[in-house]
Amino acid sequence: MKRDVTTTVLGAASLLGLAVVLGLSLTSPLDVNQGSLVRLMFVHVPEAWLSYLAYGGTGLFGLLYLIQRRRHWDRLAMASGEIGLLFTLATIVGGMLWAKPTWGTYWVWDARLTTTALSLVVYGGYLLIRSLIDDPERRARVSAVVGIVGTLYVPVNYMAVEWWRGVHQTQTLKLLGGVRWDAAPIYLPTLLLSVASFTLLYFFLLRLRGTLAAREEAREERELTGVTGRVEVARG
Amino acid sequence: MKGALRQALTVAAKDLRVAGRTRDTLLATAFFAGIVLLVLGFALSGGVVSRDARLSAPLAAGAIWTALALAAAVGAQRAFAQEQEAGALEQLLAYPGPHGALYLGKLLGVLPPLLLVAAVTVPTGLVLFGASEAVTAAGRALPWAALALTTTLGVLGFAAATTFYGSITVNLRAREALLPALAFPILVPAVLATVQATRLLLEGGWSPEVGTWLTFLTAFDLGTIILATLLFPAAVEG
Amino acid sequence: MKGALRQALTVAAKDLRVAGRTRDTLLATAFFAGIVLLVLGFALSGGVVSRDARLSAPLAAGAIWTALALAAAVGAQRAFAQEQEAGALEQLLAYPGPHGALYLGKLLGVLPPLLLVAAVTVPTGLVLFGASEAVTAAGRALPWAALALTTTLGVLGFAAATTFYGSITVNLRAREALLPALAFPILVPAVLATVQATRLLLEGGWSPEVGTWLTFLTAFDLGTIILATLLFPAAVEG
Amino acid sequence: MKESDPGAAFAVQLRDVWLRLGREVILRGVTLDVPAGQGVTLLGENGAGKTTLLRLLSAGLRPTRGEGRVLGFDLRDSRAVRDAIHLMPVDGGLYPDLTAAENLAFALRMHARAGDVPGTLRRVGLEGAATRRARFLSAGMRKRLALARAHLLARPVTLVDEPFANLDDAGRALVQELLLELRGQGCSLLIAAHEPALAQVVAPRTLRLAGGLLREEVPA
Amino acid sequence: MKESDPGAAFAVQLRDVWLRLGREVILRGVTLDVPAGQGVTLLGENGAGKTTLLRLLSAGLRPTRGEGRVLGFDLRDSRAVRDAIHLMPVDGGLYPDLTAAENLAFALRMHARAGDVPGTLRRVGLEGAATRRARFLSAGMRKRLALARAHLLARPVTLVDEPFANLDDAGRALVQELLLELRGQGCSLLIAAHEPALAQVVAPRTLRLAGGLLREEVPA
Ligand code: HEM
Ligand SMILES: Nc1ncnc2c1ncn2[C@@H]1O[C@H](COP(=O)(O)OP(=O)(O)OP(=O)(O)O)[C@@H](O)[C@H]1O
Ligand SMILES: Nc1ncnc2c1ncn2[C@@H]1O[C@H](COP(=O)(O)OP(=O)(O)OP(=O)(O)O)[C@@H](O)[C@H]1O
Ligand SMILES: [Mg+2]
Ligand SMILES: [Mg+2]
Repeated sequence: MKRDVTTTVLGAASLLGLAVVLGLSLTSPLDVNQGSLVRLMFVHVPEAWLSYLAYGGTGLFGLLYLIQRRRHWDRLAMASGEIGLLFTLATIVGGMLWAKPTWGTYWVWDARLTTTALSLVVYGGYLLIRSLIDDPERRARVSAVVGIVGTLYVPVNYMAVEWWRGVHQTQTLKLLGGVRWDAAPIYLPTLLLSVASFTLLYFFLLRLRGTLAAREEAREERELTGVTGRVEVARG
Repeated sequence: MKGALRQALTVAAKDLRVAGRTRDTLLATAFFAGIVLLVLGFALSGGVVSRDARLSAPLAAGAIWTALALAAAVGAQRAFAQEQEAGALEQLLAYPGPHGALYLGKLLGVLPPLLLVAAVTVPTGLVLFGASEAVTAAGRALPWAALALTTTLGVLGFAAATTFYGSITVNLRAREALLPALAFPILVPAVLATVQATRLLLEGGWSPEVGTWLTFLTAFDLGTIILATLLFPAAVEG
Repeated sequence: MKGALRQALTVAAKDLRVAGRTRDTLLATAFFAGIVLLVLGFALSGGVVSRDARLSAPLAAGAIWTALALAAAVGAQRAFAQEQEAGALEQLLAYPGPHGALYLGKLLGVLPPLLLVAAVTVPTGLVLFGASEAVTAAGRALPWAALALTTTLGVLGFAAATTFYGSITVNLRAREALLPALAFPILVPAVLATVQATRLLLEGGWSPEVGTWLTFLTAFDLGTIILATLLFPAAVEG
Repeated sequence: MKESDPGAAFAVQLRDVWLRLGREVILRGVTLDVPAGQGVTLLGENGAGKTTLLRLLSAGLRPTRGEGRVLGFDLRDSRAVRDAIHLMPVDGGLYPDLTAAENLAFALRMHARAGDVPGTLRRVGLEGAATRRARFLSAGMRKRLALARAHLLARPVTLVDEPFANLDDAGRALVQELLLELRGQGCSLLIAAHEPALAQVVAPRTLRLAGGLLREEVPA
Repeated sequence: MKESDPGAAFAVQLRDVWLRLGREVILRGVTLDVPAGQGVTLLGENGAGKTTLLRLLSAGLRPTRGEGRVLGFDLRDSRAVRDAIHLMPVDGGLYPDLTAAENLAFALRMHARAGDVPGTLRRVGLEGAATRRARFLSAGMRKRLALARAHLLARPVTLVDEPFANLDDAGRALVQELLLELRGQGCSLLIAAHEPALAQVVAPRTLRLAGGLLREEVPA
């Protein structure tokens, strides 16, 4: 296998960025209200950002698949979906751990939290559907459709959050906004760097998972048609 | 275009004819809606809850719309399971014309039984959770016309989304549980809008805010139907 | 007798094998239960409701048991839909031995996945609806053992009732369309007992009243299973 | 569980059996005696009622009027009849989501019997599809699987509905071979078929169902 | 809606078509030319892939590799293909809860065509069962109903999967008669069957599918 330079560079860059963020956040001043807990923000917010990025990727790659019918896009869509699920989970778990000391409870029926939990279900369903369809072509098609609709869910719910707040003034949302406002001047550079590093991390993971999936697929194809010796491995 | 419409109507007419003949779709949807109302009714109607009039509206709205969302999922699943029996689905997909028309036909076939179930569920829920009582106690009349409009728009939205997912899950094992699980997150905006509109209607009758929610709901319905019609062919083709 | 037991186990093992082939049914059902919790949370606990701590117990009880009742209904429906596909039901009924054993087999096949789903749904629901917190805030420990017992008995009751319901609807001829409507109320006692026991446990821990409900639930479970085993042959025979 | 009533001289006895389904009267006084161990070919036009008669004998339907016995057990005693009989239906009656081997194993266990599943699968040419779900078998392969099941169970009275349909030539020869083996083991056979020449090799006595009545057919 | 591409000299053209289903490779490079109006009999063992090939031609499955055309339309252009073709499946593909007449009327309306439903039902001997649900028809009657549908629709390319199975002798003659009429109207026919003698009367050119490949078979 030939070395994939782009992947290596991406990996190195994102690791470097994360290391710098770690250093910066450990040396950053403590928050008046939250103390050292505020450092969780440098993980929590980029994690949430990354999951949104990944969901956008799933929809985009799914759409590209439907237009071009190249398996390449399907693999990327799957990789993106897995990454999104993983980081949503991280956001929720991290958020719940953060919520306990700050809000005094693990969970409130806040619109944003519910929405996030539901996006877990959306992409869990996306991956579940994938695991239930054997035929690769059909799997790619159906999951592209599910992925596209799922991605539309993200902005729609974002607006639903707005409307929800328009009806009830939930304090939790004010709290979230408040923390960000107060903290922004001091923490902004670190936060931005962290977001940038996580973005690099996304592309790194995407490439890694995509390559892995391509290899798996190629091997399966070889196994099945190897008997005849006539089919070359179909590449996206 | 005219051909597609005729196909949609043909499919819907067929589904309605079968539904009237076997009645199993109606039974299954009513069963699920009934369970939700029953459990929630028993859980919430004892103790604190029943004594607090302010709670009756949100609880009734929440229970009714959860029940209807589930009923829609069950109805849509039936619609496609029926096709699949005896290999008829593959035959249906082999007819000429755009596949999007089949989606519309299925949707039109699913709607009437659902509206029927809704026509029973809504008043039952209002009585069960004391909302109708709270309204009359406050000296107002129940806004039936507005409630009916909300119900129609809400059920249409639910049916549109679940019918779309029904076409995807019909070929999969575990489709019974999978369909609602997939469809619900997408339904959240619709559930939100219907619950809020119903609650507001119960709490204070018609208001511009109710109008906003209903406009939103209409937009959701249209958006879902258009998107589903466009994506349906990709979901079902061979 | 021994033959009947072996048959029941064979049928259950087959259903579990189909269900567990790729764990898809389990995953989908768990998923489904989770989504019911979320949607109910979303629909019921906005606004006034979520700020009222006294509501946490009834809301948690209602949401958990709605989710489990629906999961049971979906499981039972699946169990019979599977048989009916491709004429396998007639074949199943043609095997030697008492038909009651088939009901027991179906029930045993439906139960394990449901119990697994319940083991996840109950704690999740308690946390999501703030009931576990309300209990610990009141200085008590969560009565896990009693909750587990209630859950087991309740799930058994729901599964027994919905499986019986499924057996009635599977071969329905149009003229019997009323039968399911008559069978539906058998769910009422199970719903009532589980919901009340759970709510009482959350509000005040173990009490004689809880004991009464659980005794009642046990009686219901036994009664349903015995009755259904006896009636099943009549429900399915040609 | 009794394998069969050893004293029964007749595999099947019907006396003036009438059967109504929906608004149609399908059987209008069928009388039939099949001595134990005999092979009977059942002919009749499409819709004559052959499948219906087989379902009646397997206790899947109850006669509207008249009486019947299978191995001496009254048809109304459904448990005893089901113990003695096996019906191989037209569409196979297999579980689509069980594999070929699992389908056979399930049938054996329901009858509390042991049997050589892989060997039987090999005989019907399905060794390559043993782990494939029945849903993904071709029409002929499903028929072969149903045949394998009937052969494994080897019930004293075996009813076979259209065994030759959907099969290739090798498959038809195989059906004859396996059914002949069953008869060799003393099983009584009732074969509904549209291929008299093929069926009569296994079951020489020929009956024709027409107008709801059963007539003996003398081979030309 | 175009009835067909009038310039198309070939009803079906396949070029090195491969098809994989699940983990099985069913077709391994099938190449085929069927001139418009020709009748082709497709033979092959159980599980050879005949049904799969017909589903592929009716745009129900997509080739894994290779190309195909039906009446000049690319197989990937599913809408055009579906407009030109009709597949009569083994199991009929009927709605169990619609009556015989309703099933036919539904198919006609979906094709935006008019047709003589009662007349066709009479021709296939189902006039007495016109108002009976397909669920309650016998196996042979369902086959006749599916045949009636294929005859009513009379698509330029008609694919027929095992038309002779489950039918009595009169039914088989009827199939030949109706299919010959279709050919007389200029339809191309592709018949998958296990009864070469019966099928070749209608569709003399004979092909055999084996090992995923298609070979021309010269009548002995
Ligand atoms: C279960 C718990 C939580 C979940 C599921 C969660 C989820 C999310 C998500 C999805 C985002 C990004 C999307 C958005 O901006 O709306 C976000 C952003 C954020 N979260 Fe959380 N969160 C949780 C708890 C918390 C807690 C306890 C705090 C702090 C006290 C917090 C502070 C923030 C901040 C400051 C942002 C970025 C600012 C913003 O975009 O509004 N979160 N959270
Ligand atoms: N439930 C029912 N209601 C009404 N009529 C029925 C029902 N079931 C079967 N029939 C009718 O009974 C008749 C006999 O059907 P049966 O399946 O026994 O025929 P068959 O002899 O097996 O025919 P084939 O050779 O086509 O398989 C048919 O006319 C059928 O329509
Ligand atoms: N989804 C699937 N997954 C795996 N294998 C499949 C699938 N569908 C079909 N097959 C296999 O493809 C092969 C061809 O099936 P097909 O139905 O085309 O055969 P056929 O030639 O029509 O046979 P018959 O004469 O018995 O009808 C069979 O071995 C079948 O098991
Ligand atoms: Mg028959
Ligand atoms: Mg075939």
